[in-house]
Amino acid sequence: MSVIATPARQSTGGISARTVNRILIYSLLALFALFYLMPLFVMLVTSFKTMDEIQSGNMLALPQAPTFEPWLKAWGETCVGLTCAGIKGYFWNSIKMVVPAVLISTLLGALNGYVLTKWRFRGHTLVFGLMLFACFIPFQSVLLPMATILGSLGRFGVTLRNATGFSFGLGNPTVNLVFVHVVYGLGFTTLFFRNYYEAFPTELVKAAQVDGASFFQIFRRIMLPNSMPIFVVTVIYQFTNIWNDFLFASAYAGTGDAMPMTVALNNVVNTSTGVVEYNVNMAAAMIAALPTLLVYVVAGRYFVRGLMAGAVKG
Amino acid sequence: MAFLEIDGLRKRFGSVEILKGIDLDLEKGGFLVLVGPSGCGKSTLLNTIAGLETITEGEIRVDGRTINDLHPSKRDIAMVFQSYALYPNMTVAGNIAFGMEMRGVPAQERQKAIDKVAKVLQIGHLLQRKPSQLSGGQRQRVAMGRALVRDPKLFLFDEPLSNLDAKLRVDMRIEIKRLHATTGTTIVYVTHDQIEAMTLATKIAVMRDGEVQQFGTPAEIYNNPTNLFVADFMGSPAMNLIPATIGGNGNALSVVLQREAREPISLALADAPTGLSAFHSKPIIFGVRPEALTDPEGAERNASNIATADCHIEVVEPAGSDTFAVTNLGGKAVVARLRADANIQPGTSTPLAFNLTKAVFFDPATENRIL
Amino acid sequence: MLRKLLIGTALGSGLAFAAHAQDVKEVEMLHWWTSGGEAAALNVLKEDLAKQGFAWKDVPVAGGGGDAAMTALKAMVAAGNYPTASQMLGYTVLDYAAAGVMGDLTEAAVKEGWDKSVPAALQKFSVYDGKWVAAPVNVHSVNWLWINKAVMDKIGGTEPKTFDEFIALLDKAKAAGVIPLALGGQNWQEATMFDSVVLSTGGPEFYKKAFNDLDEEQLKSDTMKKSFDNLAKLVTYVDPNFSGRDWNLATAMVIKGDALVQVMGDWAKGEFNAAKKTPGTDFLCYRFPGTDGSVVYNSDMFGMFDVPEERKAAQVALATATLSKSFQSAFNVVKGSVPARTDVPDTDFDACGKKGIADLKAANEGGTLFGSLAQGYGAPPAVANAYKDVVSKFVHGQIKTSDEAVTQLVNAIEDAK
Amino acid sequence: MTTVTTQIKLTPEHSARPGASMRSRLQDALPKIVLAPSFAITIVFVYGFILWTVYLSFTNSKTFPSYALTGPRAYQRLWRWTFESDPPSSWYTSITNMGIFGFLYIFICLALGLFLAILLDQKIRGEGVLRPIYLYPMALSFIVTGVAWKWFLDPGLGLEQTLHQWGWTSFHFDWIKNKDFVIYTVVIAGVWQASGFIMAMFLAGLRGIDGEIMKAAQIDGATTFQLYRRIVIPLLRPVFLSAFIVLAHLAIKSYDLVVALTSGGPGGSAWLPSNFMYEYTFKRNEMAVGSASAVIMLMTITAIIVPYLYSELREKPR
Repeated sequence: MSVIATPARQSTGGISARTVNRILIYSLLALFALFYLMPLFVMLVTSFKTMDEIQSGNMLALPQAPTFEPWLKAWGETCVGLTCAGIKGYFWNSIKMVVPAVLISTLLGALNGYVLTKWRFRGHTLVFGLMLFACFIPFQSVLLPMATILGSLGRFGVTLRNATGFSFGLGNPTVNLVFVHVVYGLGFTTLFFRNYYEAFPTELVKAAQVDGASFFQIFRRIMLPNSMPIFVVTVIYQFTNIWNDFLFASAYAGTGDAMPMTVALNNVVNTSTGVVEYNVNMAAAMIAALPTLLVYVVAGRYFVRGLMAGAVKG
Repeated sequence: MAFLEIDGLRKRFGSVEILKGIDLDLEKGGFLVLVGPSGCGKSTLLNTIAGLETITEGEIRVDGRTINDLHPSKRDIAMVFQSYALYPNMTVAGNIAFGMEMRGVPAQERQKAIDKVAKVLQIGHLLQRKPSQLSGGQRQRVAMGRALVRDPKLFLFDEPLSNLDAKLRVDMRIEIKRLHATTGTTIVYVTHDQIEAMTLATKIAVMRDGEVQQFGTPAEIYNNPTNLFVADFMGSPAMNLIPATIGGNGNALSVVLQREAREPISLALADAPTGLSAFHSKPIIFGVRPEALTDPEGAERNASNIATADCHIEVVEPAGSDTFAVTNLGGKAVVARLRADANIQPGTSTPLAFNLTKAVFFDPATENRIL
Repeated sequence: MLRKLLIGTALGSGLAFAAHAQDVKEVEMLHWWTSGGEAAALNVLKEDLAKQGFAWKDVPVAGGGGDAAMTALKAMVAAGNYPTASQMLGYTVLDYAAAGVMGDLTEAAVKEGWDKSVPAALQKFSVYDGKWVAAPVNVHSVNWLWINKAVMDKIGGTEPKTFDEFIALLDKAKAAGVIPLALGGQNWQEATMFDSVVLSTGGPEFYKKAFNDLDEEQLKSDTMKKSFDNLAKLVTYVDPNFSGRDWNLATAMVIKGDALVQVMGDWAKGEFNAAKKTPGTDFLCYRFPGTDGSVVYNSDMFGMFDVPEERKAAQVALATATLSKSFQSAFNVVKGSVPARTDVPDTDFDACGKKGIADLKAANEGGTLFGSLAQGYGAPPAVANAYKDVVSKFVHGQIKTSDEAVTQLVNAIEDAK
Repeated sequence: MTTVTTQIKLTPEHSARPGASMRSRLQDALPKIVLAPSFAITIVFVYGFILWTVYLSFTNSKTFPSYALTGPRAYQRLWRWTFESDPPSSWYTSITNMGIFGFLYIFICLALGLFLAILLDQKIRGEGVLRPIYLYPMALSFIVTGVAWKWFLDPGLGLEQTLHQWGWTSFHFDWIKNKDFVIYTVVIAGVWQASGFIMAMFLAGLRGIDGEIMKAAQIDGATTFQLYRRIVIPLLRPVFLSAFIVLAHLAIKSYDLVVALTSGGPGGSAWLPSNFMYEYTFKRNEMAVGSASAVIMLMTITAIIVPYLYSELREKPR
């Protein structure tokens, strides 16, 4: 066997052994790319098909007569509950909830990481450990107690409004969602920044102290400007998670004027009567996913770089 | 009254005591080097002077004023760090000016100060670069510039040269020395490199395990180490520390060194320290620096007490300016420093001159010098 | 940027609240009717209210046949933000009423005569402690067969009157190469079908004792065992891909003629309507063989919450509009169900609807109107879901024999009580 | 010379400037003040709620929380269900599925992530295109991709049917309809979603390895395989640990995955503990049982995570 095998290997050997190797690597990579792209491909082709074609044809086939109709319908016409104005309006709802939630949780995470690495005090590991473990709490089990507290805050908001004419956002569903996502995002953002700042040279902080910078000046002028990589990672992570959250969104902001994208999408997609308009559903799903997709594609390169910069380290 | 005074300084982390009562002082314009192996507490001591770490007990005074509780920026100090600690997001100019910016110095004055410092350190062409675009030596200069621009009462250096290659290190060492000479500022300098300590300091504090082992001028430290640790740590090549016993009688004590497969050497001591008589027939550690152990021709002419003994040479290391010879005494490799042209072969026996005026003796139990 | 956003939302909420001082002319309505015919049907109500000057604040939460909506409701109630009304099912209404969060519509009920027109079986769920807490929207009936007429004609089948005839009919379809039985392999669909099987196998008395009174003797009887055997027989007629299928896809199989029959509640008719099919010519609706004369029902209700005084008027308007004859007729024609009050004229209904109305009336009077256990009208959710577990495990083979199924059923129900 | 401890700050020269002393004390406390809100929030909204859940698990709470303690009945039921394997109780199914799913999901994600990262690290042209392709599934919620996966795995619509149309009629892939295999389809979809993210972590780890170590190993005559097995993979240990944490928390929180893909699977055969908890708390109105299952989940997480946290945080004492 080996007698035959050796010359056979040599015939492909020499300069081409490397070539064979490269071809193998590239085909494997391409194969996996197909695996990862498949659901996206199915969704994409389906969203351009007519209903007739979906029912009669193969799900993997390209559309025979591509149509933008489903996309237009999903964007501007499809019904979310009893309101039939498409999902476009819910974009803004999600954005005005996601942006503050991401920024606040990231900023707090950065501050926490800064304190936990550069201003250590006795018991800092315990504090960090406790905050980190918080990442693991199943959200289903906090749904009700959290609702109770949000309700009390809301009633306090009403009292405040009666007293001062201003509720400070208490009781507002968007503010509630921002609060919830900040609370349950803190563990992760703190983890990310703490690991990053752990490797961040402490001497810079000392130098800045000698230079007369205060606690916050050091944070703003020294730490933050040098935190870009981890900032990107944290923002991507938080943005995706909060944008995609359905549980909290449906429980705390199901009402029409604050309803985030995922709840609206769920109301479009998750129906069990009538002919399911798969093409519209897929188009709606794609539209709802665009921001997160965009974030990953645009910032993907920085993502790996950011992970390199410290999030990966224990 | 000294310019910098440190009294009974203690620092504890929980139950671990890192600084165990430090007392130091430094005259104005002095250059104090804190030297010791890593973990000896020298950097912590520097940080407490800077105000970057709190102290548990004791007092630090600069120019008569207690600064224990002052914020680092209020202590009128400047610090150069081992990693230079240049702010990566700012240009060189921004780095140099950051401290002034924090103090609210107007932009025009800042610019003037930057220009002045840039001239002194010859870094004018680098001002608009980011630290990542600089070489190691350039970063070092910028870090010094950042300290210089503050014109502080006290300069603190935390192992500033340890990240440079050998040649640059020598250059920068001279640069710092010159800077000290021209500006006349008071400097506290941390290093683990005893050559830096010897060359730069006006005062050296040798530290170990949170305690100052010896505090004095470089010459005192070098010639009169108070204990085994200081003797061993300072000097390169290190002092030969040879286990020996004290022989002889009454007024004429001698030190007896064991040799391999030969009868011991006995060196008569002319003016032995008074404490040594108590160690008669007892083991001691005999300390002699390599330059005090030479070929008889190269021995110091006016030394009062030179003893010569035949030694078996094991290794010869010509180093250009000198030749080092290694022999074995008291079970230890002993280095002798001979003239460069000394004609000596490994494997042969040759007479070596012990300059006993420079010799020191230690009690092996306490490790302290016998005086 | 951040600060602006925060202040913006805070301001917005402040203003929104500051607006209402007196009566709030708005109903806030939580529901899971988000699609197709159901949403269209609900729109009728929205427009009725709009005519009276009440705005409709929609809180739709689709998914899981109301599961997601009920979770949202629980959160809203925990927070103390009760909606004006919520779509609810059976025992859930009673649970919320027991928790003291439901409103009181008795005044309107007396005025409108709901006591007399709504079947007593429904009032069990809409009245708690003598107070009206919910407005029933419709009555669905579970024990129906939905048959593709073209396929029926092709195989020469006739209406099956007994379970054995039903099996014979399914055999015919099988021989003709059609999928005999369209089933969605989700636990509630399997259990819904089993409701009918039990009624057919054991008769009305047995069904009531077993599935409404949860009488252990009946639950472990041979009749129950036989019911499981019959279920097992039926399952042999489904296609291999039935597992996990949505019910409307199963209905679509019948509509398209891929399958002969589906055992499903009358909401399936909404699908036939949406596909522009006519009863009698395109499809047939028969009672599940052996269950004629009895109705296994479930009902969508609008639970009315204990809202602040200024929102009461809108709530009463909503409840009154819901139970108005015109809405009951218009809504149920679209939805496929029958009106929740027995005095609504059946003129607008199709043949199946007319039969449904007549059957409901007869069953109401004859005492053969039973709550569906699968749909949460036979027993509280813990029991109902335990029941669904057992049926589903039996269908999918985790439980292998009818003996075992009966034992499991008794244990599960006992455990969940 | 008197020694003055820093704790006693009211030496005369200090009390002369009380304002400055106040301010400096504030400065000292500032880091803690900054951290305090986050910490307080965590204590209340995580640990407070955990305690609340533990409390509820000892009551007979049904639809709504009830606060009268009635003993460990919920745990007794779970304990009994733990051993009901034939027919499997929902709890038994959930925890065995968690075992299967947890192990395979974490193992395959780690293996595939590492494998892809190593491939991508071979100086691949087009890495910029491939990387987002592997990464993007993490960006999408399963509300979005669940339908596509459901179709793809459905024998009547997806892969099986497609291959039949292309002529391979003997091909069978009906795991999603099979009670014994449905959990593996959940693994497939889960791996699809998370492995790209893990790949990115490994890729970052690989890029962070000192190139000289690799060169040294090559000079020592290590083959590529040996190089990775003996040198690179051991060096990636911290990445493995971080990835494990990420995957463990995703696995334990996997809920949407099961619902969107299988609606619970045939006869509830695809349930995971989070599905069990949700079902019992919200659908079956057995809040005590739901709470008890949540407590058991948390205890399991604690048993896995706390040793890791302890070792990680203890390694760098300072």
